Amino acid sequence: MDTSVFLKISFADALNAWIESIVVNYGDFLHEVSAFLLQTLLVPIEKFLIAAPPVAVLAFIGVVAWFGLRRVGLTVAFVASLYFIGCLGLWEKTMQTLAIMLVSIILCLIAGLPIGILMARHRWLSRVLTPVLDVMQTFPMFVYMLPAVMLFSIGKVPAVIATLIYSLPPLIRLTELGIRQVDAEVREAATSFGASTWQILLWVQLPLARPSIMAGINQTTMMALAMVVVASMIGARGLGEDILHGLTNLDFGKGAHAGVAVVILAIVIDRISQSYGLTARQRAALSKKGG
Amino acid sequence: MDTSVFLKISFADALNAWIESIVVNYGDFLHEVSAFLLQTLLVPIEKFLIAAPPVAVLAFIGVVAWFGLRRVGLTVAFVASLYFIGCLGLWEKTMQTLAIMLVSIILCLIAGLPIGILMARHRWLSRVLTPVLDVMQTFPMFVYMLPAVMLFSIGKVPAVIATLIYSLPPLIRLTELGIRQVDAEVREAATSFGASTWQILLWVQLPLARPSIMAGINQTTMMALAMVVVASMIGARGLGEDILHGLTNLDFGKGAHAGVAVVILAIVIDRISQSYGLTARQRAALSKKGG
Amino acid sequence: QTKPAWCAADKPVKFAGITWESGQFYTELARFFVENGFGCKTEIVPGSTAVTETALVSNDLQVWMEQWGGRTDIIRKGKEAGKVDLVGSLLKDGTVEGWYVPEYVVKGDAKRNIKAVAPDLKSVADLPKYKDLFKDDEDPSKGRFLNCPTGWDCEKNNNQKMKAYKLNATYTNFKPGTGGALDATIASAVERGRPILFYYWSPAGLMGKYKFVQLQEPAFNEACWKTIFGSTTDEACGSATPSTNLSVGVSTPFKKDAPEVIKFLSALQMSGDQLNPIIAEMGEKKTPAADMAKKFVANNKAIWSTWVPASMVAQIEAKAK
Amino acid sequence: MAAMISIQNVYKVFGVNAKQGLEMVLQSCDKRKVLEATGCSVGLTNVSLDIEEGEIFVVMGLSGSGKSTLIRHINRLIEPSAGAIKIRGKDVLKMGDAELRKLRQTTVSMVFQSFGLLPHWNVIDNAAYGLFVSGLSKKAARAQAMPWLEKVGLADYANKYPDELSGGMRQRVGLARALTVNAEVLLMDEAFSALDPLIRHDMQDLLLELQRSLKKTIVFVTHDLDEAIRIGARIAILRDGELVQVGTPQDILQRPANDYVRRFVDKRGNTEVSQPSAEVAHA
Amino acid sequence: MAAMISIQNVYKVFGVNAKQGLEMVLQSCDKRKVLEATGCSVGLTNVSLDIEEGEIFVVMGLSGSGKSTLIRHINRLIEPSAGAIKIRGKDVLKMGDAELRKLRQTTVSMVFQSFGLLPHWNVIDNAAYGLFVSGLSKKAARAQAMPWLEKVGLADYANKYPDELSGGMRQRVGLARALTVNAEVLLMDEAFSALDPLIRHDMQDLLLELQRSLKKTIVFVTHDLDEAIRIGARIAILRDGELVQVGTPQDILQRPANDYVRRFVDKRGNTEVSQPSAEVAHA
Ligand SMILES: Nc1ncnc2c1ncn2[C@@H]1O[C@H](COP(=O)(O)OP(=O)(O)OP(=O)(O)O)[C@@H](O)[C@H]1O
Ligand SMILES: Nc1ncnc2c1ncn2[C@@H]1O[C@H](COP(=O)(O)OP(=O)(O)OP(=O)(O)O)[C@@H](O)[C@H]1O
Ligand SMILES: [Mg+2]
Ligand SMILES: [Mg+2]
Repeated sequence: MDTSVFLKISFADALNAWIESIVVNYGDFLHEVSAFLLQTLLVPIEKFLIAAPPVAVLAFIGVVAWFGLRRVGLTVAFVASLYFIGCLGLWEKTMQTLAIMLVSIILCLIAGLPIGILMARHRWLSRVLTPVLDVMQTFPMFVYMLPAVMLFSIGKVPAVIATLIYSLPPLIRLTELGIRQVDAEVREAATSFGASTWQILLWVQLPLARPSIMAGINQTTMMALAMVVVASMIGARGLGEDILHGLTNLDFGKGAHAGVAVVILAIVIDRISQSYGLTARQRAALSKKGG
Repeated sequence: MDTSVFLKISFADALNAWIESIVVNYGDFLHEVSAFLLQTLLVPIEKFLIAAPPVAVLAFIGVVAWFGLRRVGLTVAFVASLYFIGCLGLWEKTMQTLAIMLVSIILCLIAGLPIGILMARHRWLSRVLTPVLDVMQTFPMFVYMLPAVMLFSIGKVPAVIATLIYSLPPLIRLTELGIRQVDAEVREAATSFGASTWQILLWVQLPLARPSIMAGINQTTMMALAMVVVASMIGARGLGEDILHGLTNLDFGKGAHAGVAVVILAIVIDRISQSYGLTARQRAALSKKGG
Repeated sequence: QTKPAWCAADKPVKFAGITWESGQFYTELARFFVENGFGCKTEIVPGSTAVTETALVSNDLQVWMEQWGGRTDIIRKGKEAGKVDLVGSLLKDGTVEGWYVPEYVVKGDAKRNIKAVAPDLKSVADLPKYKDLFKDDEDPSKGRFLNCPTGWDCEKNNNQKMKAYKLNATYTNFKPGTGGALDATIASAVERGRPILFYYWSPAGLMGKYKFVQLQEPAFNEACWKTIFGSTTDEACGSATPSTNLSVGVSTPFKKDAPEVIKFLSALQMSGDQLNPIIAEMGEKKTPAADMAKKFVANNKAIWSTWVPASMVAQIEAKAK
Repeated sequence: MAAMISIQNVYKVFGVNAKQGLEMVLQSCDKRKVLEATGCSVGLTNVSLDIEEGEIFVVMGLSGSGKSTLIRHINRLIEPSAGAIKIRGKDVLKMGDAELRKLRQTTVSMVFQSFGLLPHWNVIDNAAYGLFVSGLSKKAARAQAMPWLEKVGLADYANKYPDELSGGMRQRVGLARALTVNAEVLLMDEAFSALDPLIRHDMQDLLLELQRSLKKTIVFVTHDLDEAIRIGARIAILRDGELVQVGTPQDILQRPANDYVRRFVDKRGNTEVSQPSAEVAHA
Repeated sequence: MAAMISIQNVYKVFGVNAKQGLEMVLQSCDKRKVLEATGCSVGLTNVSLDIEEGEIFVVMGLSGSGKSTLIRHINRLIEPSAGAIKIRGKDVLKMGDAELRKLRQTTVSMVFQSFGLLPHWNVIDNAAYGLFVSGLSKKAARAQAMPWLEKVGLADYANKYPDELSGGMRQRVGLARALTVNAEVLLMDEAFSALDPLIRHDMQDLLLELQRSLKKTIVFVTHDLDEAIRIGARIAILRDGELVQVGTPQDILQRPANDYVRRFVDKRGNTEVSQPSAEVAHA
């Protein structure tokens, strides 16, 4: 292979110098921001989840699941699987992971839905942001992991940032897709009664884009949970620790325990969140079928 | 926190023993399978891409892009970005990565579309496979990565396996979603003329599910490219190496070079594959707009 | 016993969470003393090596046990910038690094019915003859040498050694990417009784688990080592890797504010004979590192009492019960 | 000889509790009661009909009385809750997949009330759809469909997509699609409802011509009594899923079976104002 | 006093090359030529109309002649390519967002040819949609919509979803939705096309009643000449986007402006067979 056709270009040194200067100039400030977020948001949630008696947490999740699913069987199955995680001795680590995941997923929803909606509305925004989403999903986080740690200190904050960057795009994309697919005739009829942009959004676009958006939420949940190990690589405590440990010590069993816990967490979070996205009609049909 | 409510359960030792016995009993066979795949599929593609003169590869990609996109500007931009990767001195590594990614993405398409279609058709299959997809997406690959290495030897084969496991689910899910969303009235009318299942699929369901399926292909591409580093973690050569190298040597610049190459690769693959998914009507509209 | 200034300011001493066994043991051992002897709060922060090392440089972590004499650039650069320091010598005889094959490759294993396939393989110079034995699946015309994980110093050293031993024509220099992948490959080969050629080091869990034979290399030679370590010259000449010091990485601010702890860490030392059974037990019985550390303290007063001020011994002894 | 289409004691109840609903219907509860009690809509109640070869059979009735449901049963787009449907003596419900496909391809074609066009295909391809299905090459199918597009007046719009057409134009595409396949039986569900009087008249002529020259059997749902009388050999009148009367236009006009039919045909040309009838209030 | 609705020299050309198409139309090329040359469909050509307060104004014409396009301009669902639309003297095209919303909420409501129901809402919520939009509480809106559902005969189906209804029932939901908001102007695009004669007659009565007692202005698109004559104060006839004649039913019937109109009204009760006319072949 002859690569002589290529010019020689490198921005590596410039980039290194730039990051260094950012760290020097803003590192302290960002560390403080990070500490603030930790103290006000992440640590309290985690503390609360860990301090609460497992039975209370299980009961709470059971109630939430039941209200969403309205199926006794499934609810029991979910609570039992979470109990099973406890039996594996991973309760505390699961709560630590859950805290980070809840925060990440909720932040994804808060950011992703509006961005997706705006992208569906404005072609130019979609043009501008689509490549950004591509970069978010494919630029390897192992590259920016260390700069993130240098800027935000090791631990939960860069973990949440990395999780957000990685798991936000599918929600945005599928929200945009869903809204774009809404039948033009229905939209026209809805407009003809003088509905405001908001009313159209809430009564027509979002409900009709529902399957697509729910798929987006599902994917975001899955991606976030897939980041558990990376989160532990940048210092967030939780199930990822055990997996890393299993990895370096050829102890699959230990890793698999934690892996099973991650999967259970993912499925429980996903099914519960999906169940709250059911329409009244689907809910009625469900409760008629499953007793 | 009092975790005394939990029974003590552990399957770690049993699992470790089980994996060990699999390695002992089937390891040789699987290593041979793996060597066979390497020799017949992965290595030839890689060798071909590396041996071909970069100009030829660039020209080929340019032609493929042009036929899909029918826009001179975009085609030139894509070829220029790939040329830029060469300028960063990453041509060979990019071709190595490209080889693995092409194989993975094509395998994903071959497996994902039919599975998604079948899941849309059969509720029971959907019920059975959905949790499997959840597990594929969330069971941390850092857990099964090493068993995979033990079974299939280190290098490209377990890298492709891991990439497949991780990037297949979005395509399946979105194919299923798209087909399920096809308007029942249109489907009924199409059936009423005696169309076979295949005809309905090819003429009605797939085209109408197109936006959703294309979103699935997009996500699968993105996920696959996001696995570049993991692939290198288990010994697949390519851009991931540079990223790992940058990581352990605090050389963001080097990692960023490779990261940029990954992003360019992702965007080029995605845009070209998406362009081949355009309908005749969209294509006509495009060629009328962009000269 | 007064608290070190660092701890008196109510700042926790954050230890890097190390994932391999010896590192975990050292970390827990040091924590035991820092908590119970010096009255500090401690934490373990998990993370990949690169991340925790970066955090050490920026004083987000304070202690990184079991540093391989700066195996990576991160610590080296941090040291140059005066942000971290390496103190102590955890292992009496230092570390061993080299090129290995499983013992059965040379000697056979009667119990598993494995014949010695390379009874004459003694040194790296013999390797070209055995290239078919260590066949590379991706390029079957060559043998495969499993290098050290990508990016570590040892990887770069081995690249040079490949040149020095003139193996590039007969062997591929296969980089396993991560330590885990290297371990898995070795373990798989050993379980299946297959020949394999790889770089490894000690202390390490795998070393206790399996029997390996180190291939001879030309004796350590200062001049040749310069063509290997930190060099990319094509005219490398062979040299065994010198034993390095297993030290403790500490952040400079911590070093300044807790000299008492630094003194302890500098004194902390074990011999290979003391450490190896501990690693082996951790690997086999999956005993948590903290339990092993406590057990060690309880049973080996003679060893650790030299690490701490005499006034602290009784207190430690009491806590270990 | 057996009738072309024979519908025998067909019942259809829609809804989750269809079983329960059917039982109520069999105990001759009326549609409204069933809806209230079970939430099920009754589509058809004990409908039996014979349609002869080569006749234009018109189905009329109030909106929601089950006309579309009835016509959909003939090519088994809907499975009845009870009863049998025979075409040329063959039980449609017992047909296997392949046989049913064959039936739909060659024997029965349909025009849908809501058009049911393929939104991603242009007009000519939509019109040729039935031929594509039967395996004709694209080119041949399009060539065969074109004359029919011309007949319905849409030749100029062959390359447009359904969303670029007016309602009546879409309906005509559906019409062309059904006519192209040259099936023996045509099911036409309000096939002319969106057409203006001129085109409608021409289309009626087209149907009559087809029936006369090619002996097509046509089942035609319409709301237009003039139309029914003009083209219908026999007219069936449905009410709440029940067949109220079947007969020639003459019969229906002159010997209405009951008050309901009388009022139905009375409206012809009747322009005086009347109060909403009880029928209407819960149709 | 200004007319309630005033449409002034409105042109509409659909398609990617609309600009080019409009130019051709302004040079008075005909619809077919424009379509051939540019691929653009001409919707309307220089249409000017005044509709007075309290009148029922009927629009007729061949399928594809621009009726739906015209009626959609009134509440600006379509922006004209050229021309002006005024409601009570106010230019609709110059209205800001808020003003336009206000207009649509309170002044103009519409029944769509293709219904345009919200598929995820049940019948009562669909009927109450316009009231929801104007900010009424859900409960109040539903309470207000219920009587209208009763009037169109769908009270029993209040909790059903559109996909559980027959075509005519869907149309009546659209009707109820438009009536509930109690707007001054009703735009009705083939609002009765899917209804049987009985219900249709009742609905016509309902409209006449509304017009009489509440002075509603109604723009009514229909294909049924009887209907047009029965309810229309004036009738406009479109052809290929051009206004051919406007006048009272009397005028239209007795003094048709040209041959086209004559044939249009001739069809009344005319049942003899005729050949497809040139008009029809490329409507
Ligand atoms: N969205 C659109 N895109 C392109 N062309 C359109 C569009 N809407 C309407 N047209 C064209 O405008 C012309 C008038 O259509 P319009 O829907 O107004 O007809 P109409 O009089 O309502 O007919 P019908 O009685 O069949 O409903 C037709 O030629 C049609 O093809
Ligand atoms: N898919 C369905 N699910 C539930 N109910 C249905 C379904 N389809 C039809 N129905 C009900 O069946 C009855 C008859 O409907 P059908 O469509 O046959 O009426 P129709 O006579 O064609 O009326 P129209 O003249 O309004 O088209 C109605 O009460 C309707 O609500
Ligand atoms: Mg019907
Ligand atoms: Mg229309």
